[in-house]
Amino acid sequence: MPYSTKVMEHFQNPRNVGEIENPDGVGEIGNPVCGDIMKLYIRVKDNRVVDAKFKTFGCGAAIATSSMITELVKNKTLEEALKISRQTVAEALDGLPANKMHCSNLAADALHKAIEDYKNKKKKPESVSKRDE
Amino acid sequence: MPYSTKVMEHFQNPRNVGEIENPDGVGEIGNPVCGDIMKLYIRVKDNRVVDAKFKTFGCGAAIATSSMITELVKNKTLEEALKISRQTVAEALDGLPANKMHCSNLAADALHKAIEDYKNKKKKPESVSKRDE
Amino acid sequence: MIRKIYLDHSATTPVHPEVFEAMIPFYKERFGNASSIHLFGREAKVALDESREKVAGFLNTDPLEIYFTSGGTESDNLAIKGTAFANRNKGKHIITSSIEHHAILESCKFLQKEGFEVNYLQVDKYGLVNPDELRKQIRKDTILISIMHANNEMGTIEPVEELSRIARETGIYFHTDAVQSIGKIQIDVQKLGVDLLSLSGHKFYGPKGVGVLYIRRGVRLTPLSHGGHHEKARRAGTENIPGIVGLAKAIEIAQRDMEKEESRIRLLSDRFFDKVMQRIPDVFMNGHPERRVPNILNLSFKGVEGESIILNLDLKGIAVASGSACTSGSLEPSHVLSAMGVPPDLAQSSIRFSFGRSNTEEDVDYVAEVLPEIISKLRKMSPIYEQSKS
Amino acid sequence: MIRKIYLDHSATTPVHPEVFEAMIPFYKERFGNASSIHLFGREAKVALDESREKVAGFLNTDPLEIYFTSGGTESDNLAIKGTAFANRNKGKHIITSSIEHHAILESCKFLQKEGFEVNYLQVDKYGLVNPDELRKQIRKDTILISIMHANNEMGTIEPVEELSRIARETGIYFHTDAVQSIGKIQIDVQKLGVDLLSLSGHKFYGPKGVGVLYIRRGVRLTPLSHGGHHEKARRAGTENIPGIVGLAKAIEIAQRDMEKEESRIRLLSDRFFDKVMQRIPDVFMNGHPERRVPNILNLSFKGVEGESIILNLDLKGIAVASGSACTSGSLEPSHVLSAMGVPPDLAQSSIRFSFGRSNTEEDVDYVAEVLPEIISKLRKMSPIYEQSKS
Ligand SMILES: Cc1ncc(COP(=O)(O)O)c(C=O)c1O
Ligand SMILES: Cc1ncc(COP(=O)(O)O)c(C=O)c1O
Repeated sequence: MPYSTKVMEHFQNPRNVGEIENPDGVGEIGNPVCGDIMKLYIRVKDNRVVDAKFKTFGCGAAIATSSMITELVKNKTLEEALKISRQTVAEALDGLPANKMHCSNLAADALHKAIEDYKNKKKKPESVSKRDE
Repeated sequence: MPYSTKVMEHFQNPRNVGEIENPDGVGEIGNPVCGDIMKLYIRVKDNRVVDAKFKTFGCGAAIATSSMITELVKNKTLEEALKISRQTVAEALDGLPANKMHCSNLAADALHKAIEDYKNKKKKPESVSKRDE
Repeated sequence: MIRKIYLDHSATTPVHPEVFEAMIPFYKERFGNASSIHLFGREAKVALDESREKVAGFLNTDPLEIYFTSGGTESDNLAIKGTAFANRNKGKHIITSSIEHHAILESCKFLQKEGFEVNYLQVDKYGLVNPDELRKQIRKDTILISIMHANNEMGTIEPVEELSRIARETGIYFHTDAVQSIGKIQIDVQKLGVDLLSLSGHKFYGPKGVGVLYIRRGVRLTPLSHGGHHEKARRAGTENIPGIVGLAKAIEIAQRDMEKEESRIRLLSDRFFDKVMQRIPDVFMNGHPERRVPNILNLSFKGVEGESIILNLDLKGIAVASGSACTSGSLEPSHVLSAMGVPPDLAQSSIRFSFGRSNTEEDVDYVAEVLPEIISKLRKMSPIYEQSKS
Repeated sequence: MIRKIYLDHSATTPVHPEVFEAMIPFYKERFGNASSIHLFGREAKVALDESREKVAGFLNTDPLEIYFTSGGTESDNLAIKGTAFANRNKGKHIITSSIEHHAILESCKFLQKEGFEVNYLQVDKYGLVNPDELRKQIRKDTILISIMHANNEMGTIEPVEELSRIARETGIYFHTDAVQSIGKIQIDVQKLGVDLLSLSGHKFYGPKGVGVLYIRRGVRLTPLSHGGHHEKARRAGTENIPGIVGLAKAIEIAQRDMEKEESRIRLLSDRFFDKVMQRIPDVFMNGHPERRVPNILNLSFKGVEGESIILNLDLKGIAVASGSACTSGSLEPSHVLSAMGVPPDLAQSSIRFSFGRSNTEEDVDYVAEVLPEIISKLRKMSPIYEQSKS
């Protein structure tokens, strides 16, 4: 379990914990096998992610990656944001232990889901709001 | 390999080592598997074993049992001598390690062979002396 | 300086100072090989024999039935695979429980690949095996039953006497893994009625890398380790004399101090439990409330993943374990808690506090003090704790 | 007080004082379980990783190919049975030599009962395996060749590089038991060209109860010990950290001192040999006169059984071993000497002197002094020595 200093730093002081009220996009990703569940909220303005928040149930890696991605994504255009991959997050944290690369590195997936959610909402606001009921 | 004090005493100071010239009986017993070879010489007078000597190639137990039996047998009648068993020798030595009870406890067999040899010689002196040539 | 509080005695323990003292001469001047017939060897052999007698005395049996191994895992492997291979002409069916240690479960899985059939008994919500259930699973071709004495994750003590009686009635070998019960409760192989029993040195202040398998006379068993005639040709390998001497000394100490330690540890554990329950909402105990070894306390903190608790406690110098996943390097939640019907999220949220000799009231009070803040901080971050409140 | 001279270093060695020092902290404050994720566990893990790197460095390979076991016997068992079980779909034929350690031979015998076929290569009078003979025995279904590096009874060094090359050409795994060569001669797994290699701590001033199996990447192998994910799931069981740290330290020391020790020991052995040959008639050396590890000298004293020599030397405080029978508790003469064509009585008459760190010139001079009297006394008692003189 040798986490990098950066992982431990984000784990101890996670950035952007919480929810965004009436978010423009939400990505939820959960892995019942390894037990990590992550919810990522974004606020989008002029095709840019202007705010991001998260809630995570998970191990050190899961919390640190969540925190890191909310930092990474801020002020990125949606196109840039979609380029953020699991690898990007792991590298920004100076690496993750091998057995944490998969299950606990879901932040990028959550982000992509949130953006997708945003795009869906924008395309067909009707149907989406219906689904929310 | 925990030999009793008595075994070690006989091993260090074996009694009656050697040969008897023109013995009345010789018993040789050898076990090529465990490597013990024993030669027991007896002198018989008036149906009694009056002297006994041995030569032994073998382990501590083999040497101690050889030594002990030459002591035990002296001045015994042939009938008494034939009653000396492996068990008798082992007991006289305050016991032998379990894995030594068989291969290295041949002295009684050698004694019985020597007595047999003596009896054979007495019965048919001719044929025996012929065999010796 | 940061305080260090070790609450993971079920994972391993430091060697007791008296154990260490007892081992030293066998690293130095009395270093002989117990198979050698010269003085150095005989000294080692005496130490080996004396150690075997001590262990036998503790278990209430004959030294000839005590076999030294390299640890609990080897003892378990030897018990399971050794009896299976030696008795496969009698049958190929084995019964165990679903909450055994991996050393048992993986040995059984290996045997399944080799053509054996294995039944894994279900347990109730406390982790108890049901004797009637065992009775139902027994077949004509059942050759071995293995049910652990005390569970390593939540401490529940199985009804081994009752289970072994069923095995005896039907003429089936019974093995129990007593790695977690030794030093905590009495282990008398006659009373327990078992044919095989596993121990491991490092779980009760003995050294790592040494264990015991008790094998009742007459039990047929194929060795796993072939070679010299060590351990009556049932476990080849130059005997680890310092380790064996250390294990025997640890047994001696365990026996001597058991009563006193047991009640002291029980008080510590209760005290800690009470404080935690007072201060933190939504905490659930896993395992049987009474029928368990006193040194293990397994709690699930709803909405918070285990590793994140461990790491936060670790930053405060406190060492605990989790039924979550990370300990084994795997990423599945505890098979023990799952088998007891604990839902996955609560299994992932479980922490095992295991108390031991070094722990004081101050220690547990300190932990009970820092824990609420940690849990509350993590719950604020949790997407599932809020959900369950709404 | 009686002098104590230990000339049985091939049986076992005391731990080097620096090794012992290195182990102490891991019995005491740094006692954690390497699987635990808290501080105590991480400390243990670091020690484990560092030890693995040291061993890998010595063997000239990657730490990922180093597996810790409970000793030479387990390493041998794992190598032989592990590869046999994992590759039985490819074939069931194994080749080894007739002079291997019992850990190899008995593992092979076990496999024969399980349906494998094993060829035991003959050796010449020096104990050398013939590469051409190996080549002849190879079949389409040969899956493993195991030939030891240096023999434990008479020290002969086998042509492992040449033998392994043949294995490589034919795509067969090659294992070597290097338990007796480590610390005496260089061991470089790349140069040796082996796929698996066994070591044992206690033969080179490391602790008992810990060994190593080198497993080249890609080798398929079924574990013998099932359980947790220790040692990349190839050898379950809580890691014996003090033992592993001790073994690694012993390797470090062996590497550091090898050259110096080797020549010192060679001189001691030669000096002793010369004196014995001058003073005692009818003594024969067993093993190769040059191609052998310098610390082992095996001599047969015609007409005198080995154990009786051992006991007499023991009474003078001198510890040696014999190729006779008693060491193993069996009563058959050495299978090694027999395979070399040494007649049974000479095999029973063999003594192994194995020198080591503690031995001085005074030691060997003393032994060379008391030995003639002992041999002569025993020969007077011998029914076969006289015979051979007449
Ligand atoms: C119940 C149980 N069985 C077996 C083992 C394995 O013992 P060892 O760590 O000595 O391999 C353990 C501990 O890991 C255990 O808790
Ligand atoms: C050549 C050889 N292989 C294997 C072994 C077995 O090693 P261990 O004593 O560690 O079980 C030994 C020593 O007994 C040996 O000399």
